[in-house]
Amino acid sequence: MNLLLVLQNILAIGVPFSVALLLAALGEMFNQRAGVFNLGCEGIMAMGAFLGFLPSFLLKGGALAPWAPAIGIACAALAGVLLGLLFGLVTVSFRAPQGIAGIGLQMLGWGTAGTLSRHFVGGVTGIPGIDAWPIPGLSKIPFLGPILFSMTPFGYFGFLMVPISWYVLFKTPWGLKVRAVGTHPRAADTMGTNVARTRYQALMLGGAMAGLAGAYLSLAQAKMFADDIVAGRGFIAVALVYFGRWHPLYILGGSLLFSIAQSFQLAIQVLGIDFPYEFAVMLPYVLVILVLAFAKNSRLRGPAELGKPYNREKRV
Amino acid sequence: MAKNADRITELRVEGITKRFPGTLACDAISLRVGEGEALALVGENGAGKTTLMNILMGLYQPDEGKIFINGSPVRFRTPNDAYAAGIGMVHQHFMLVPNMTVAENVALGSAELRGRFRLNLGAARARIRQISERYGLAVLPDAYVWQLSVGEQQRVELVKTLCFGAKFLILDEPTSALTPQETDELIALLSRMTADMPLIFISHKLAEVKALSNKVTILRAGRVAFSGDTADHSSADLAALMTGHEVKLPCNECADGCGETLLAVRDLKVRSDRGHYALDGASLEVRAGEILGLAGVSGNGQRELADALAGLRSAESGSIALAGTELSGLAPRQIIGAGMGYIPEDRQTEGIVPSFSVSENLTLKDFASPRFAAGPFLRLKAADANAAELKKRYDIRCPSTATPAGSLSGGNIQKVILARELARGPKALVAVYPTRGLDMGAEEFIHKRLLELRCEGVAVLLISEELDELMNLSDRIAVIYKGRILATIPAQEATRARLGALMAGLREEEGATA
Amino acid sequence: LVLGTAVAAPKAKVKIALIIESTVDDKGWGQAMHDAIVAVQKKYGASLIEYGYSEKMKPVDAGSAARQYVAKGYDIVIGHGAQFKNLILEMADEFPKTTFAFGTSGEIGPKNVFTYMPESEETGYINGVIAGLVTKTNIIGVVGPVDGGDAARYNRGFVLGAKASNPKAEVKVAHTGSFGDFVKAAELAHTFVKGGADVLTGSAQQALGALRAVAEYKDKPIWWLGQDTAQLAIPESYKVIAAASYDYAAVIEQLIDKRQAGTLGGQSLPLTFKNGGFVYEFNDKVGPVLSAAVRKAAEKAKADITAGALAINWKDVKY
Amino acid sequence: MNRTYRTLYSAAIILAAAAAAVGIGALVLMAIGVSVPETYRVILTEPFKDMYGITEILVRTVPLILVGLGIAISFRSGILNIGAEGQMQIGILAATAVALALPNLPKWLLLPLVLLAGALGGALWGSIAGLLKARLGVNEILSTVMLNYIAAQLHGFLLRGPMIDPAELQVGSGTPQSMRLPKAAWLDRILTGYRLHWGLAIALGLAVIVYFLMWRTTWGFRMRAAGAEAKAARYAGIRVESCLAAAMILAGAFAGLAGAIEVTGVHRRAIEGVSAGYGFSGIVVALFGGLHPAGIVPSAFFFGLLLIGADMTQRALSVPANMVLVLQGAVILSIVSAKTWLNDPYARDKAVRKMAALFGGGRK
Ligand SMILES: Nc1ncnc2c1ncn2[C@@H]1O[C@H](COP(=O)(O)OP(=O)(O)OP(=O)(O)O)[C@@H](O)[C@H]1O
Ligand SMILES: Nc1ncnc2c1ncn2[C@@H]1O[C@H](COP(=O)(O)OP(=O)(O)OP(=O)(O)O)[C@@H](O)[C@H]1O
Ligand SMILES: [Mg+2]
Ligand SMILES: [Mg+2]
Repeated sequence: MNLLLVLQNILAIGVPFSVALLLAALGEMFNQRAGVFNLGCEGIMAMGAFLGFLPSFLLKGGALAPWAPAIGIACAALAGVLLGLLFGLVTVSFRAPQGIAGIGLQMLGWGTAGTLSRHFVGGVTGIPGIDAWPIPGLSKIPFLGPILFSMTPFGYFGFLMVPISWYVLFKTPWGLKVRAVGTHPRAADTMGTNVARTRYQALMLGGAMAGLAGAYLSLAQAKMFADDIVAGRGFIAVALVYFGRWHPLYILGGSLLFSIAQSFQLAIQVLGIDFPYEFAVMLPYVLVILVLAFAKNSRLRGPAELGKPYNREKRV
Repeated sequence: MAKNADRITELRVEGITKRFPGTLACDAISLRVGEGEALALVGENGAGKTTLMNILMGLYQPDEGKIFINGSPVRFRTPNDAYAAGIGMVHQHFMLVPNMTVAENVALGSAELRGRFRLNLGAARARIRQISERYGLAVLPDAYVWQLSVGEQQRVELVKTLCFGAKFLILDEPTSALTPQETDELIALLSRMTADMPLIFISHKLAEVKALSNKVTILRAGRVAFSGDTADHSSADLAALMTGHEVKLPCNECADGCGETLLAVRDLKVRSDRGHYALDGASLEVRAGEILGLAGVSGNGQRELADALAGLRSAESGSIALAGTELSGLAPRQIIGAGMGYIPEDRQTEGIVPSFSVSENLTLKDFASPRFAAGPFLRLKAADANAAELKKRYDIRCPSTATPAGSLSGGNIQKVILARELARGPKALVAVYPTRGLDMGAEEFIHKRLLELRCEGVAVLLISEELDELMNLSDRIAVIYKGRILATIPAQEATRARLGALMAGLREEEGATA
Repeated sequence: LVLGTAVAAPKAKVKIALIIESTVDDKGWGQAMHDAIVAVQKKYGASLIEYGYSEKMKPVDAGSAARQYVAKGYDIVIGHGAQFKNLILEMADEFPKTTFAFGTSGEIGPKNVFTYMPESEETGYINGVIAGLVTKTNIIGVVGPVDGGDAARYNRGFVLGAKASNPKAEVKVAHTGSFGDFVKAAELAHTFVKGGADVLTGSAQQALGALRAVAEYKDKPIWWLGQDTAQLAIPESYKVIAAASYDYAAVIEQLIDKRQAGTLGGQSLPLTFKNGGFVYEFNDKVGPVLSAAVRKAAEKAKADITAGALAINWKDVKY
Repeated sequence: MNRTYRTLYSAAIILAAAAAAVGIGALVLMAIGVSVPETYRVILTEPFKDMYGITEILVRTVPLILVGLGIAISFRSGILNIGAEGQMQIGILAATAVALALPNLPKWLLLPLVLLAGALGGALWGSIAGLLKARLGVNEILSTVMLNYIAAQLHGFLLRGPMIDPAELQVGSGTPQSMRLPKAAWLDRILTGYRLHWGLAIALGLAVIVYFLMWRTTWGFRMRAAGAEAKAARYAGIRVESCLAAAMILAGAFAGLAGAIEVTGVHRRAIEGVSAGYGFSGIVVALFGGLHPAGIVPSAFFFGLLLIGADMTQRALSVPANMVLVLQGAVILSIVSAKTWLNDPYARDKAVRKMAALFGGGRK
């Protein structure tokens, strides 16, 4: 087969696949930029995936069916916001240690999604989901068209979130506050920024994005829901934030690297290259570690106060 | 609220009480600052000065007491409220976000200066320029804070506060990190500003208090111990009032008992974090029984020299020798073993492990020595006995030697470090800004110890910006400028003017003609 | 002939417990067994068959659950998965009065342990025959979970069937490395299609993800062969030419019957077409792709297998 | 007086936390129509009804203690280990390989060797993340998350391929599991008829040893200093990077040992799913236990109870299996919040003063 075509296929599958990771990682980036380490991303994604799916399931065949994906997306984002709020309550207001609270949130989200789906849905069921929406004209561009311009609207949205996140983080007053609150919350506080409020806002935004990432999985990628649909992608998203050094562009790079490596390993399996498939499956994970190990140490550093609760009364 | 008034003519606090777990930080404090006044607030470390000011800034909520502005009561729930009322504060620790530019820092604090939806730094830059011209405070709006020297950051703090439109200024130890010239300039500037706005000024240096303030209030253990006009009292009086006893900072008076060279640094080249040569061929020698003062504006390579001496920064070329042993290239452990003592710049994070007990911190460098360990096992009893003894000998004030060292006051933390370093019987000691931010009692104590060390024949390298400290204690003073030692002069020949000129980079010949 | 023989209704109440690692509604491995027990329960009534199940059982949890069932007087405890083998053998030793069963396994266990073994290469073979005939590109894709258990047998049978009906066909097998990662299975299916495959198959829960992916090629001649007849009842079924299923009902009835007759175990019960352990269904809704010729070839394969006329040497297949 | 108020404050918080934990779970339980009080009754009392329940709790407690101890060492030394799951799997492989390779050794030799192999396997896996961090500055959260996936595939590969039980191939079921370990490699059960094994003694013994190691030896001093304030430790001549690597290696060893003990004590062969999420629960147990052995042991027991109790609800009340996660999550979120409140002197003093102002008395 034509090598270029193989490459095109790998990319055409890998690129849309990265969206879920990208959305979740960008959301986590906002959390961490504001100083909150949210290991519960996975749980929020599970809830997002479930609630994104549920309206399509319930409204199947009904008059409202065409609107179901949109309703699902809204529900997923809303659930993300609420779980973000809950996490804020625990880690910002109550100042609980974030790592352990994140694991709690992950269990809560995953468990709730699984329990509710058992009750309201039953077994694994497909839904119409969101179809690809090739952009007229652009999708016909050779090579690039099928890769970049033949995704679902949800996919375009995911990639659009990269420049938007960049703009929000670096070019808006709110982004300024977020960065300040994650690096030197006391300074931000003395300058009149409400640290808790800003962290809550970042958590709600991050939660919404993780919820959307989950909805992307159930609505655009799998078009179904099962309780283990997220399958660890939330943790990978958290790792990608470190890989991407808290910068939207590098996070995009990390998500693409991971997803393309993923579709590459599937492609070599499909091509029938003879070696144990387990090693193919490992490839993306190994690659991400290697790239980070040998990438030159960049000046971009993590938020200094990442993971530390802020207490105005406490001495610096 | 007093927001509408365009001047603050009077700020008054009444009966402010603030408790922290285990401490009564402010105990029914009342004071008043009127128009045209500069109130100096002095007191030992931990007297409650910062706490009181943070209450005025809305950062802490008082347990009891009231604040009045222009006669009407106000209540500050957040710093925003205090800003809105026109109070601005330069904090004891920099309140600047290091990975942002000056303009971004200013924009962070003021809604008008940043735009609503799009970050617009134009207004912030303009305001910064305006303020820095008006008060003659040179500040580059687009420099990143982490790139600035401590003195520059201090300036930025002040500019930032003024940019927010303060009508009443609080300055919490603004001079503790400044060079003498910078201090003088700041004091002059503040004196001029008292005409525009009243201010509260906190300092441990009575000379500054005398120079700037017209009123002085002394706090002791959270209570007002004294209030009066500055002009009526001498520095010595104030010092006595503050500490409860007469303070006399010791001087290096005994005769030159220097032996041979113990610590020798030759042609040292070291890179900074940013990659350029922070030390560019520096050489100096410290003899046994000598205190060599190293003067210089901070950011001229002191940090890197200190790091290189501790073995934490590798030298690109050149040598460091201690009593004949070559130290460059050795690991910190080996350097410590060779007899190097060290008092680091940042006592909170470099000098102690804050969550460790006082006792543990006192053995931080020797926990594995036979004295404190039997094979792989710690001898906790020995460590505690050692701690009890050092606590007594060095007058470390802590509830018990099991308390976490991080909860001690700055002066006492410094005593812990000093006790640890001196008790090890070092051949040479590097002391980096050892009295920065300490009250007079602690300063006196530390000076005495350094002089004792000198008499015992230790080579002491004292890195400081305090000219008085340097001139009082040193045998010789070296001046560092842009990574090189510009000159080394005997302390008797040093004057403030001469040192100041050298620190500004003027070579001796030029200095003479200038 | 082990299954498929006449069984008697239970005379007294029988308590059956099921332990599975997935869930009872996973549209795959777990559900097949669950549905069978429920069917038997329906047949005899809840007064005669009491049924309890534990889902999401990791090996260590399964140990707890099984002991609890025994303590509550359950007669038959089924560990549905060979990973429960250890546990079952150990418990069988401790509780000789209880009947235990686990599968997939062809071993003959101790005297109170039954094993069961779906010889799924048979269903794979028939699906493979159809795939070989239907493919136009001569590229066929198998979306495997991991290369083990009944999935490994199914895949190999499938390869043999496809080769038998179309020697030119190339069967490519790839694995997601996970039983439940639907998203990755979908991605793998897309990779197959982009790589030219026009007939796909797959097993375990994750296969549903691959089927969903196939269903996205609405108007393209891309087809699916199912390893679970439940796939014929979902909207995506318009892509499913035919599907096979395990029918454990016979196994369950045998367990009850034998226990009643005093045999607590010591036998292995294979599932084959011959003994009615499999069902196979064609899907007429797919239209002309399921031509009479294709259907005939599949029926013939099935008949041959049932009659024992066709040996499937699945162990020899390498991919 | 103040004493009373303080007790009151603590009691109020504990009650609020319990209410919150129960409340969150109750919301989900009500949504699926299960009796809330019954569910909680089953979780908290049912496991204690008989020896079976208690021993099963202890069976879970063993790996939780071991993983938790390792995590505590790593966190105390300043490095976050999210990779216990993977380290455990490698430990399982190593232990199994040694046991199967040397079946004829006597028990007194083989069993220690097998456990040691497990620890070494885990240590090896931990050392990857440790060295990547110490040498190349690779963030350990990233590397341990990725290494978990890699270990899972490696585990699967070996159990499906080189290490598979030949019987599986013969009978054609092909289930990924190793051969049964020789009896000489078994950790004995403490009581016949119950699965509780002597791993419990090992875990408790190691808890004591870890306490001594971390708080009574120079090595532990060094590690804790590096973890508590790396800068000060560097100035004091401690090689912080080596400490980080050592901490990760040791944490890996504990996880690996946990795996080996699960295999030799409970399953007696390597199967998929032995690690059973202990890697993550271990983090919770360690943090919950205040990163101190004296806290980890009871905290492991509590989580063992939660696992067993919640699992029992599935059978007793037909609560879906995923509900276990909901309950665990709710308990974790509530208790960590409560713990911070209880340990926050600022909040406590404020509350005590408020109460004193309201009800009179107590001034100091
Ligand atoms: N330097 C200042 N001087 C006077 N008033 C100020 C200053 N900075 C902020 N304010 C006032 O304080 C109030 C809130 O300020 P700001 O806009 O920073 O808060 P916010 O953006 O609404 O929320 P957040 O608390 O999250 O920062 C406004 O009324 C604003 O005008
Ligand atoms: N946030 C806090 N939490 C607990 N105790 C505190 C806190 N801030 C200050 N204290 C304690 O309150 C007392 C007053 O501290 P404060 O910082 O106000 O002193 P200060 O006069 O500013 O001292 P310095 O000259 O060292 O700056 C000290 O005993 C200090 O330990
Ligand atoms: Mg604000
Ligand atoms: Mg102060």
